[in-house]
Amino acid sequence: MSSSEDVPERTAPVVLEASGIRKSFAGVHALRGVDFRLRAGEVHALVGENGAGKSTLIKVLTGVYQPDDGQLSYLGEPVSFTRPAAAQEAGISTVYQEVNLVPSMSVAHNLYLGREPRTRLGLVDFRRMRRAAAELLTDLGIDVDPLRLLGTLGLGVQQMVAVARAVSTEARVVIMDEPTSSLEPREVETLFALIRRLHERDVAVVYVSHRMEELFQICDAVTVLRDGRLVHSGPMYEMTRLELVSTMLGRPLTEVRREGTTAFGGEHETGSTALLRATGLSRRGVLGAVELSVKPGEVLGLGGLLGSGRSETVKALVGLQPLDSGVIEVDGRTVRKGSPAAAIRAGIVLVPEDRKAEGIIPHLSVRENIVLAALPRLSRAGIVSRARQDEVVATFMERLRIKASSPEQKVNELSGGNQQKVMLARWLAMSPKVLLLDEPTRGIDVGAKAEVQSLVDDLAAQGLGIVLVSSDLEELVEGADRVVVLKDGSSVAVVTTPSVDAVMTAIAEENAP
Amino acid sequence: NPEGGPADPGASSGGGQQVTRTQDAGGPGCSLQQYGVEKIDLSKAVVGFSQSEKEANPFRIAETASITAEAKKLGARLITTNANSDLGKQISDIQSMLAQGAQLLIVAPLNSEGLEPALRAAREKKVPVITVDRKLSSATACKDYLTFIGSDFVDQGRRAGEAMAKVTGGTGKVAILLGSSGNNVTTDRTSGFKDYLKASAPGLQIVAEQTGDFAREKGQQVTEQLLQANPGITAVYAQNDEMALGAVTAIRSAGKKPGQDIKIVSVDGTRNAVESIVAGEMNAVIESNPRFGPLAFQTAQKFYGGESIGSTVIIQDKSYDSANAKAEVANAY
Amino acid sequence: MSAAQDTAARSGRLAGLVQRHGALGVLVLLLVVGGLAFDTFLTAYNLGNLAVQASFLAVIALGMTMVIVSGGIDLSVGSVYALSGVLAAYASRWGPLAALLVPLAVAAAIGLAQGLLVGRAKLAPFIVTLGGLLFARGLLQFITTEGSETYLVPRESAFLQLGQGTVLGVGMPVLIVVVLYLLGGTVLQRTRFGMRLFAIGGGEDAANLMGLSVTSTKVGVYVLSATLAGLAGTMNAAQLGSGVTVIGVGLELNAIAAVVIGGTLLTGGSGSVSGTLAGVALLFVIQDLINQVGGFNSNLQAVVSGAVLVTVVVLQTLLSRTRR
Amino acid sequence: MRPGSRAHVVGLARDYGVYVALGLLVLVNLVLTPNFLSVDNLRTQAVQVVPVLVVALGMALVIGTKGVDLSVGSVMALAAAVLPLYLGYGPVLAVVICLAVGAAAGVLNGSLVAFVGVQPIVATLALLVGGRGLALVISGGQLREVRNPEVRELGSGSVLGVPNTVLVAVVLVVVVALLVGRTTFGRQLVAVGGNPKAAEFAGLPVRRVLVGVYVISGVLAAVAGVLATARLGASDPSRLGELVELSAITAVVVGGTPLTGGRVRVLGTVAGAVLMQLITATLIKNDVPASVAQMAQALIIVAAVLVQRERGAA
Ligand SMILES: Nc1ncnc2c1ncn2[C@@H]1O[C@H](COP(=O)(O)OP(=O)(O)OP(=O)(O)O)[C@@H](O)[C@H]1O
Ligand SMILES: Nc1ncnc2c1ncn2[C@@H]1O[C@H](COP(=O)(O)OP(=O)(O)OP(=O)(O)O)[C@@H](O)[C@H]1O
Ligand SMILES: [Mg+2]
Ligand SMILES: [Mg+2]
Repeated sequence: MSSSEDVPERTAPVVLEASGIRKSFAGVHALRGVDFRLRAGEVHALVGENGAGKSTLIKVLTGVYQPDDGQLSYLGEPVSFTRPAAAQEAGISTVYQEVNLVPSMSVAHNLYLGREPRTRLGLVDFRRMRRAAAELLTDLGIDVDPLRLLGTLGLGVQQMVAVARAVSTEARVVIMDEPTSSLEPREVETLFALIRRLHERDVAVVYVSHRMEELFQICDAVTVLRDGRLVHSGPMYEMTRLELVSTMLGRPLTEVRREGTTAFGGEHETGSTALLRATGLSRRGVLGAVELSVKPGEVLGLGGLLGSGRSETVKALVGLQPLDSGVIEVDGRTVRKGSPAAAIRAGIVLVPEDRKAEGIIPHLSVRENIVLAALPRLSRAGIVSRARQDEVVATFMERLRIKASSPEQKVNELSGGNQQKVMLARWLAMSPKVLLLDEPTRGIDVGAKAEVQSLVDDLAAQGLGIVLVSSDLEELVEGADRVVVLKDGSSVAVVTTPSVDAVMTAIAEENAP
Repeated sequence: NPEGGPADPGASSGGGQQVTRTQDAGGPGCSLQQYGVEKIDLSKAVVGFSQSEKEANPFRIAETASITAEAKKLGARLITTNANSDLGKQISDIQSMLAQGAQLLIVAPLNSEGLEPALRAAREKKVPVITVDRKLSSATACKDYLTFIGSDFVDQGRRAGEAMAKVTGGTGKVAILLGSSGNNVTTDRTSGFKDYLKASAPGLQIVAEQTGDFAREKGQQVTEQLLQANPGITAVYAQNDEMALGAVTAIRSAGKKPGQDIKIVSVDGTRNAVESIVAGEMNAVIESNPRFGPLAFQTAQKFYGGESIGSTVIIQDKSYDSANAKAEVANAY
Repeated sequence: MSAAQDTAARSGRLAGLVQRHGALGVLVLLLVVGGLAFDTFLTAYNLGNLAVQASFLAVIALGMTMVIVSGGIDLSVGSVYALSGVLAAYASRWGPLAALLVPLAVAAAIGLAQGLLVGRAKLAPFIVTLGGLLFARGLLQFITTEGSETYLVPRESAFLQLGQGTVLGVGMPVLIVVVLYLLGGTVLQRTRFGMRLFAIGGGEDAANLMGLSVTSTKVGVYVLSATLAGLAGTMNAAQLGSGVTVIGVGLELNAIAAVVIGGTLLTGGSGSVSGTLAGVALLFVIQDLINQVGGFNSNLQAVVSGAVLVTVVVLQTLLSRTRR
Repeated sequence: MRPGSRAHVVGLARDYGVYVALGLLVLVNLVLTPNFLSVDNLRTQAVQVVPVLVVALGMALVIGTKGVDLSVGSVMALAAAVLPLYLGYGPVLAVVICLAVGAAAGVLNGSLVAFVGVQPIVATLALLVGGRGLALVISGGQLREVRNPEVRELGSGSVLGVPNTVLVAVVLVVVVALLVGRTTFGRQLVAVGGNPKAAEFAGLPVRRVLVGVYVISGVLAAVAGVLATARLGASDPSRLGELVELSAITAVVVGGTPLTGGRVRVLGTVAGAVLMQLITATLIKNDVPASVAQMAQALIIVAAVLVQRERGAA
């Protein structure tokens, strides 16, 4: 849509406007006077590094936070939303960054919570709800049983459900905070089709993503934040991808130009004997038969569609997913199954996919989160040594460029991307032999992404075996030396010279019945 | 409730067993006909006993032991239940015993009100109910229940007042250690005591009333606090022996002489308390006699024997003081 | 969706079923065993009495279920129960209606205060309702002058029917329980309010971000719980014909036990009233069986019921394992 | 945040709320209560707070893991019941056995929670009911005088004017504080409370930590039972430690440890326990009737947590 005949749209009526928004949390200034203007029918990209203030701005716009200063106006009227409910009633529906649905309830319930269809008696009409849900889901190409408990679904599906919920209301504004962070190309396409439909209905969309190519595909206008300040706002077509990146990072073009789409180098020097070998991993109803092996210095990619069992596989490798059968060996020695401790001792570690639920300990500081796993080795006779902790923490915060007011800041106060880096730090601090990364660059900005990707290269170069799960195909093929393709919980193909097409076809073939 | 201190149940069904007075609330008393039940042979009968609180203190232990012992003596089959201080449970206990075919019920009520549903059930099944140790206040004898056998708590309070006047010489500052609040034993022992002081010992001034929950530790802690707040205290009236014994330790640790600097009077008559009178650390104890077994079954036999029974049978409560403690300590429970 | 997911889903639902009806299973088992062992147990007379006695806890546990589903807890119910009984007896002098409404109003007020502290001020339910427990008990003792007065319901008052009346031989309290549980079940499973309770219990932040009115829902559920406790107390006063001051101590724990045995997770977000009803029945049946067996002294009884509680809960948890 | 700014003040109030409340209460007493500042009085309060405080220390750890231990009162009773039985073999052995009993109780609770996955409240409720019953069975429901001189000395003796029981409590406070702040166990405990799933993913020995916490709570409860018994000079299983679980939980929460787990404040807990003790003392010393006392207590508790509540940022 970002082609020139859309230019007039810049004069379309302003639906939502924020001016001079300030918001700070204990110590941190998240927003320092931001202006934001959203026009009817436009798809407005909101971009910025991790911690730039995107999510905070969104939470201010939707009544989750009250701004310390500044005004909001909606449809020309000055407003102040005191609760998210208020914003939604006004017609602003939002997909927040961390999936925010109720895991203990069914997909259908989650779609219709708060607006369940009711019978004449005012009772919830489950039959209608289920039917509506089923239609909505198939309409969005999400193949999932509406009665299934949301918590049992992969993060990707959950994200699609969240989107479905947001767009199924008669909203004038739809805000999406990194909706694609764990979506497959296929789902991304579905989502874009959806956004185009919204665009036709003259609904305004705010779109946050760290995937540059997406922005240029779908957005008309862009607003760039840096360190809580507005640094640019204007039509999308006026900017090249490089310009955008350099405005975001605040680094000169020349510096940015060097980085390609991803920061991965070429082939890795791989050892000859397998470092990690898994054979016949299976679990009734979850994993069929997964075979894979990683050599020292090799990056092995796991490909597949949503729910193909990649996360299950990597969880199984570190003993977090019970197995009915299968053998896991490191350096030829068998690792006791179903025991995370054993896996860690053997040197296999996993950076999990779901940061919020499986990663961070919210109330603890960045420091404590980083050293958590390494605590035993950082202490003598059960007494922890603060000095050794600070050493490790300092190293990794510096090496991963973790943005926090201090190591003592609570980790749940960090931006999504920075939390992800903390997770990486926790596991690198264990100096593992095999590193399993489930969506390692999920929700982290281009800069950080490049850092993480080159980090992966370095680690491989140091002789680690790495298993990479990524729903970002480009990342997958450029990063991995080989890609194992999974389907319905079984490894079905190995792509030895990975390219997007190769992997795509591998998946496609296996999909064709 | 009134309790505390080690006792040996063995001694319990034994001595100290006379009736002081029986009252007929007007009327000729209560006979089989009036109560409307058939005659049964106790030695073959199923008798139900509903205890109100855990056998976790001398009073309850002695009471249950006394009734079980007497039932065995007569060869009656005894079913026992314990309400664990839960009124609802006491009601279902009684109903459950009726369901199990109890023909005579001995009930130690948890509270002086609130047993109506159980009594109603017994009446429908024409099963006579003898209440022991606590009088039901609004229920009527010979109608809702056969008769009440037990102590008069108000009178215990009055006699405690008497004893207090005696040991203090009628003047001083008194602290009262109340039993658990909401419990009518507490209420009665308080009113009896206060009324006596008002009437006959105006020189005794009540400076504090705090609950010690009938427990020794609580009695000790409360006394410690009170002694510091008003050092002028010269006497303690504890509504059971346990709290009194707690007070003794508290007074000692405050560097005063229990029994001398501060006089102590309490109610119950447990072995420990009587022993501390002998030791000169307490001054007087009014007994609350738990040995209802013999009297209860005698009454039942008279009743089935055709005699008519008074509405209230007051069991005799001894009292111990420095004069008789040494001699009587063996009879304490 | 794949066969894998399908079976996963089905086993999920099955587990839910077992979890909800595990208590029922144990209950039936005990009834059968008890019936075979004692001919005085499975009699209409005995069960009828048990049902009436169980009805008060049942009413309280209904409210507790809803609170726990919302991820909270209400420790004040025991005291509110006792307080309402006293108030009912006291108010009965002004006629049956007063005897019914006065306690309910006071109970609701206490619930409202607690609800606001939990919902608005975001205080921990445990501590707030612990305060409620102390406060209500204190208030009770205050209006009965330290528990020395017991107010009686006039013997002819129609109010007594609420506790003593029977319809076709079934006790009034039992009928009330049946009606309340039908209503309660509908509210919890079929209304938006119920859905909100599940949502809040399952993820409060999410519920808030989804635009559900978290605060008012919480306030509502605590008012509901307190009012039901109040009703239970009122029914009890009608049954006893007086406002007894010594009841309701530790009742909250029985209620919680019943709810949990009934398969409701204390972590919130999942539960059912039918399970709770089974849980309540279970507690009373066990109690009566202990009586029927007889011979235990009171201290041993405590040990036994403790052991039974462990067994039941462990069974229950293992049955519902697949759920978590 | 700028010092002196409103946010700053609120923040302080939140972190030090319990100390503020404590200060206020002391002031009130200076006015109301005769000879409040007397050494004797302070000693009395210190001595009386010991059992609750010791129990609360363990409770704080349990609460730190999102749990709660209702069985502490019954465990106190169990310890009290067991103590006299073994005094024959010398006080040390007897006490050790009591602690072992506490540990055993902890193992039971902990296993139910960690391995079976029973909800803490209910898991420990069973022992609350059964434990006291067992204690009474052991003691035949009888209160027993404890005449053993060492035990009596432990209860009533003092060093340089500081009562022995208080010394024990102080030592325990220090130990627990170090345990929480300086040991791997302590940090892992907090992590488990903060996000059990993440802790498991990080390879922490979640179950061992949980069991450990309940064992510590059990042992501390047993210690409290021994100290209380020593002080009373009698073992009273039927009444000892009744409702102590509620006082302990209150002390912990008022002390600023959230029931939602993930944080433990040891000094706050001490302050909380002392606060509760002072409230009781104040009400008794000024001869407030039980009814009013209870209502006052309720209001003060709620007020105290209200001051230090987390402001609700979603
Ligand atoms: N609740 C909070 N308390 C304290 N600081 C916070 C809080 N929420 C956000 N911040 C801080 O505000 C800044 C902006 O955070 P925000 O989540 O808006 O970044 P973002 O642009 O969404 O980053 P990302 O792309 O990683 O999601 C960050 O420095 C973060 O540490
Ligand atoms: N589209 C779907 N429909 C139904 N269930 C799904 C779907 N996607 C995933 N699941 C379920 O979610 C669980 C987690 O899937 P998993 O995360 O392992 O897949 P994945 O390939 O890692 O996908 P994701 O990118 O979402 O992590 C699996 O049990 C799977 O059955
Ligand atoms: Mg964000
Ligand atoms: Mg995945």
